[in-house]
Amino acid sequence: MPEGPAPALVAEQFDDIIQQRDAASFGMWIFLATEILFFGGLFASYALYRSLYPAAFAAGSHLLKVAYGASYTVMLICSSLTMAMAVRSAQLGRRKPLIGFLVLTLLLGAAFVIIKLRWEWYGDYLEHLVPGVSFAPQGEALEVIRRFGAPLSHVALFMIFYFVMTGIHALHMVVGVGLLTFLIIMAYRGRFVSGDFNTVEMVGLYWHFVDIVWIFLFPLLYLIGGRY
Amino acid sequence: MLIFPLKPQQASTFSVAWDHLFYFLTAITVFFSALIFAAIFIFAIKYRRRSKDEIPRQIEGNLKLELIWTIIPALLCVVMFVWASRLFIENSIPPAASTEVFVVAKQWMWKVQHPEGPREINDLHVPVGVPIKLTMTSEDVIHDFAVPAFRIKRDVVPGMYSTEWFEATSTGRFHLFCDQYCGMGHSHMVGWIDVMPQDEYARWLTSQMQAEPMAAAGQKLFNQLGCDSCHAQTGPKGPSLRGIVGQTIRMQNGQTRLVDDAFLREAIIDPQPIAGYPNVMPTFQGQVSEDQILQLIAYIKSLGGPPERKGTKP
Amino acid sequence: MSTATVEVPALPEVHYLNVNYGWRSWLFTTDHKRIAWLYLVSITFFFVVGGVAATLMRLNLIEPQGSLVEPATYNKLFTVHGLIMIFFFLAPAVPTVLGNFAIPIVIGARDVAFPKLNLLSWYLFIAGGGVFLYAVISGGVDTGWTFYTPLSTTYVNTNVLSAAMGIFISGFSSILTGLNFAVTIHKMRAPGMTWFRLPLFIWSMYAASLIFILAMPVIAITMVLIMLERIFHVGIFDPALGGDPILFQHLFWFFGHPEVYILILPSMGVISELVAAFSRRRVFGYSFVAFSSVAIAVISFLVWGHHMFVSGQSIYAGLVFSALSFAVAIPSAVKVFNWTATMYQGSVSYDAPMLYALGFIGLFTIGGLTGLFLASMAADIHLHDTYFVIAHFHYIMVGGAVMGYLGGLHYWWPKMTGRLYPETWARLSALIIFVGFNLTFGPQFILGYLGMPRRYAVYPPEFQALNVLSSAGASILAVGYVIPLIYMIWSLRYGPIAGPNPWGAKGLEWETSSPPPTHNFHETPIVTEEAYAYGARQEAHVA
Amino acid sequence: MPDHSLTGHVVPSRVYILTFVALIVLTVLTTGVAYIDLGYFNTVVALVIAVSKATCVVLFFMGLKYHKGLTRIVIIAALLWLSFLIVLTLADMHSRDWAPLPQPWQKAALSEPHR
Repeated sequence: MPEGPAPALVAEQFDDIIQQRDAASFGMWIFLATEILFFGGLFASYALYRSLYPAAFAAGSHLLKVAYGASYTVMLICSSLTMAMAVRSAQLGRRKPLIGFLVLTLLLGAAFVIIKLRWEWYGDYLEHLVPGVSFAPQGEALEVIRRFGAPLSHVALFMIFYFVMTGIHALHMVVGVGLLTFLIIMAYRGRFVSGDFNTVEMVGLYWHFVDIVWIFLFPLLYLIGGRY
Repeated sequence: MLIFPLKPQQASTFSVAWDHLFYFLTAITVFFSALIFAAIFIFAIKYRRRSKDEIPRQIEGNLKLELIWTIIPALLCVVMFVWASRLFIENSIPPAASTEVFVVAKQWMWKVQHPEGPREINDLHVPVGVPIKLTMTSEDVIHDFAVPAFRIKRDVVPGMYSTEWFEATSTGRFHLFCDQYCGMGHSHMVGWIDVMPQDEYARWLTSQMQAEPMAAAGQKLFNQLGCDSCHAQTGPKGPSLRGIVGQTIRMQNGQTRLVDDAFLREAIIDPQPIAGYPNVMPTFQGQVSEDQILQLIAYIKSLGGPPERKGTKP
Repeated sequence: MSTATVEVPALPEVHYLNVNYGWRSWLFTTDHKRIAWLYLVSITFFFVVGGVAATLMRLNLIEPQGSLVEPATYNKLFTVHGLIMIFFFLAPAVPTVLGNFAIPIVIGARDVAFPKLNLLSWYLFIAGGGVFLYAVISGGVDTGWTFYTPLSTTYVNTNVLSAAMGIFISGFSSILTGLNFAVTIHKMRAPGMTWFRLPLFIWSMYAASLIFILAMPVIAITMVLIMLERIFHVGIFDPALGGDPILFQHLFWFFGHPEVYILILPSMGVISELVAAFSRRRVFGYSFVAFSSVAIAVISFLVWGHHMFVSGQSIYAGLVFSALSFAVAIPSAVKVFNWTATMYQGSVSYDAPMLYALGFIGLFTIGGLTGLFLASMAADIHLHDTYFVIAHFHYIMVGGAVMGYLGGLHYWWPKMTGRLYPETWARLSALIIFVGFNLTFGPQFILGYLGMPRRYAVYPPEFQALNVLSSAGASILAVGYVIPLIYMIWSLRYGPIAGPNPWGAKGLEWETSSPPPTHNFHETPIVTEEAYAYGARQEAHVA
Repeated sequence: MPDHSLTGHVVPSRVYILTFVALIVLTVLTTGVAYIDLGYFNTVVALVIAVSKATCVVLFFMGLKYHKGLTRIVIIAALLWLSFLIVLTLADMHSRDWAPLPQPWQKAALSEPHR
């Protein structure tokens, strides 16, 4: 049996903890490549329809509130910072900062999901902007659509992409929040601080990836079409 | 005498050209398959294992051979690509002088309209020796208009017009198949193409003349739906449609669009504001069927094309 | 009831099969070899289900007006046949059974990189399969395996939702398997096992893993869009609401064409092993065969539009896709030539796996060459969506992928079980499969040329003779598939003891005991020679 | 190559803070630019900023700067494949009207059928 610094932490198929960490992080990067293509199907469809119906997509983006999009972006960037710091704490074997940073990340992520569902989506629902559930823009929204001369069905198409893309993103956030909860519990029990930080690192990679998806969703959904 | 045919009927100009390509591809397939099969057989027998512990001489590989069997297939592929692509393009572009016939597909039937008026279901009468251009659309799912004897096939997609053309070279009755799976009745969505001598076809057309020509039906519809209140002549609400087909017009959002069949269909179903006119035209989606849209288009086209100066070719 | 061969060694005392017993030791195992067995049993089950559907279809087509079922039922049969065979039999067949069993042993590892993930893949596979079977039982699904919109989203009333859900879940099973293999091949190789010492099976499994990783997520998201459109009636693919049905075809075939190479690449890898082992020769042009796998994996992603030449796709896009489709033919041709050349001046034996390999090379050649017809834009006009296409892809998938799977299964069976199957029966069934296969699908080339459309429950009477011929061939083919099922089960108990290396083959897997111990090797092997080094040690062959 | 020490590569927190500041600045920038009319360039600028932000996250937060070779290939491959999907799909959609199909009003102009 190979000699490792902490043999109990090395799974039996690996020679040592470094091979294990290498394999884990490489596996995670491959998983992220899969995720890129998973979101990619949506981005490709979005690109197609946006190029076909520019006016409707511009009108659609005016139905969303930039303030939401911008504050989500800031929240996610903050959470990425705290996540990176959490991984760093685990690398250095510092248990208390690790738990602290993980909890911060969790709070920011949870806030994102809650604000999105409770206020933004619910608001859209009240304004009848949810295709397939209740889509009948009224008042100001209708005026905006008129101003762009966009047919309602094409604006609905934009709203579908908005809900599907942000919905799947939010689903990833929920999974991330679950993973963070698990990490916090394990860290509380003293794991991750004796060279076995690769679980934290992998969740970190996932979390940053979800952040990157939002970095693209924000301009594509909220800003495009011009706010001038 | 075989109990099954080995070759489909050959009944259009394209089917002749197509068969030549097919024979070429078949020859290549037979040659290389025979080569590989023969090599396998010969090697398997000649180099069979003669003793249990036999270890043959080892050969690493041979760069020259590798290059040969990379480059020769590559060159053959270039030949196939060029030949097949040229033929495809030829098959995609109907001659300008074709007679137009309109096809609307729905689950599970083919509806055909001739510009002169006759309408048919699961049957298409055409004259021999005349290029026919089919303008096709679907009312529901994707279908496919395929005539094996003509070697033609094209998907019929809802929401857009697809075209295909043929020139029949012999008279007779030929199968029409729906080749794109379209639901429960897919295999019942079949029909016939009746290719007739030209004089007989003319007689057939006149015998069907109780039907009114598509353009006339379209004009009636045009007035019924009230299109004429804005589009009879250029007014504050909309442009006159006289001579609009083939023009390039400017939309309110700055795009320019060519007025063709597809544009006219979109303008009826999903109107977009044109530069210089208010955004007041309602949609006619649900009020007109695909057949009726084709009649309206036929009427608008009968109002003439763009002014002469547009045509650059003498 | 072992036979009276005297010099054959006994089974090792402790191996992965007898190390512990009970259902827990199987259902919660993380041993890649046991997981391979879990997959073997499950995909055999799915193969039987898909095969029954095919049998019913062929029976129905004996008469032009349909001799057995209503068109609605027929439509469900071909949908179920296609979906099961592609997603629940062919895609997992070689990777999850032979790949799971052999990859770690062949590269000299104790297990795959993520054994728990490997087990999770199997559970996802079973979950996906279960949901799909629910769809089949609760009314079936009749969209065709391609789920073309707007038919699948708006017009059919069958159980598209659960079918799509089943595909979605099993897609993740494949993704995780591909991920696991890619990491294993990168990070877990034994000391001295460099990339160019890897057996070619590993190269092609690696190429297939890349496709799993990059293509499966696209079909997953496409299935999500189908489900959303069905539930909420939104217009992503619905032309009436501004959507574009052809976009669906792009998304579907972006996955769909690479998927075909997922099915065939692993089998190509198996064939490289078989041809080398039974000719006792290093594969001719090793590096060309290795890189052709990678080339196929990459180019396969750029050719999807050749499924759409007559769909209304732009002519210009069609030209690009056609040219690239020809480009993907060349690495495949290189492989065939190199396999054939490997036999030249070799020491060719006629063991059953080799018969399957020879069958593969012949049938794959025909399947590949007829693919050129469909890559030629003009030729595709007439042949598209006819039985010519059916015949072509069955030559690739059944003549190619299934032959490779069966060949590989026979080759590694002694390693998996420690016992040999009855050789005469095995050779006989290989022969029956070859004959039955050609009789089934050969006539379909002519049917397609004559213009018979695919997915027709009833057809014009002039096509009957060829259909009867095809159905007759199918019954021979069915016999050919049942025989191995019987003798393989028989051999589990009564087969002669195989010994570590019954074929006298090279490779790390033949240096450990049959069946191997749980961690594959008693001590980590160190690799000092290239793959297929048959000339290196004359005494290598152990009887 | 990946780090072979027990703690892996530990990045100074200064790097993380700077990355964070850059991301916030770019977020403010992209939001601000959206209110200025640049025509087509609004889209271009928005995408360029998004790509720079993503690059910052990948290089520093995710530590790709400290991984060489393999990991980079994985990510580059995924992006390349994504571009295959987007470019070829859009290329089809936008070149459909290029085919020189004769229109009915040209009938008079071209009398000889093209064969």
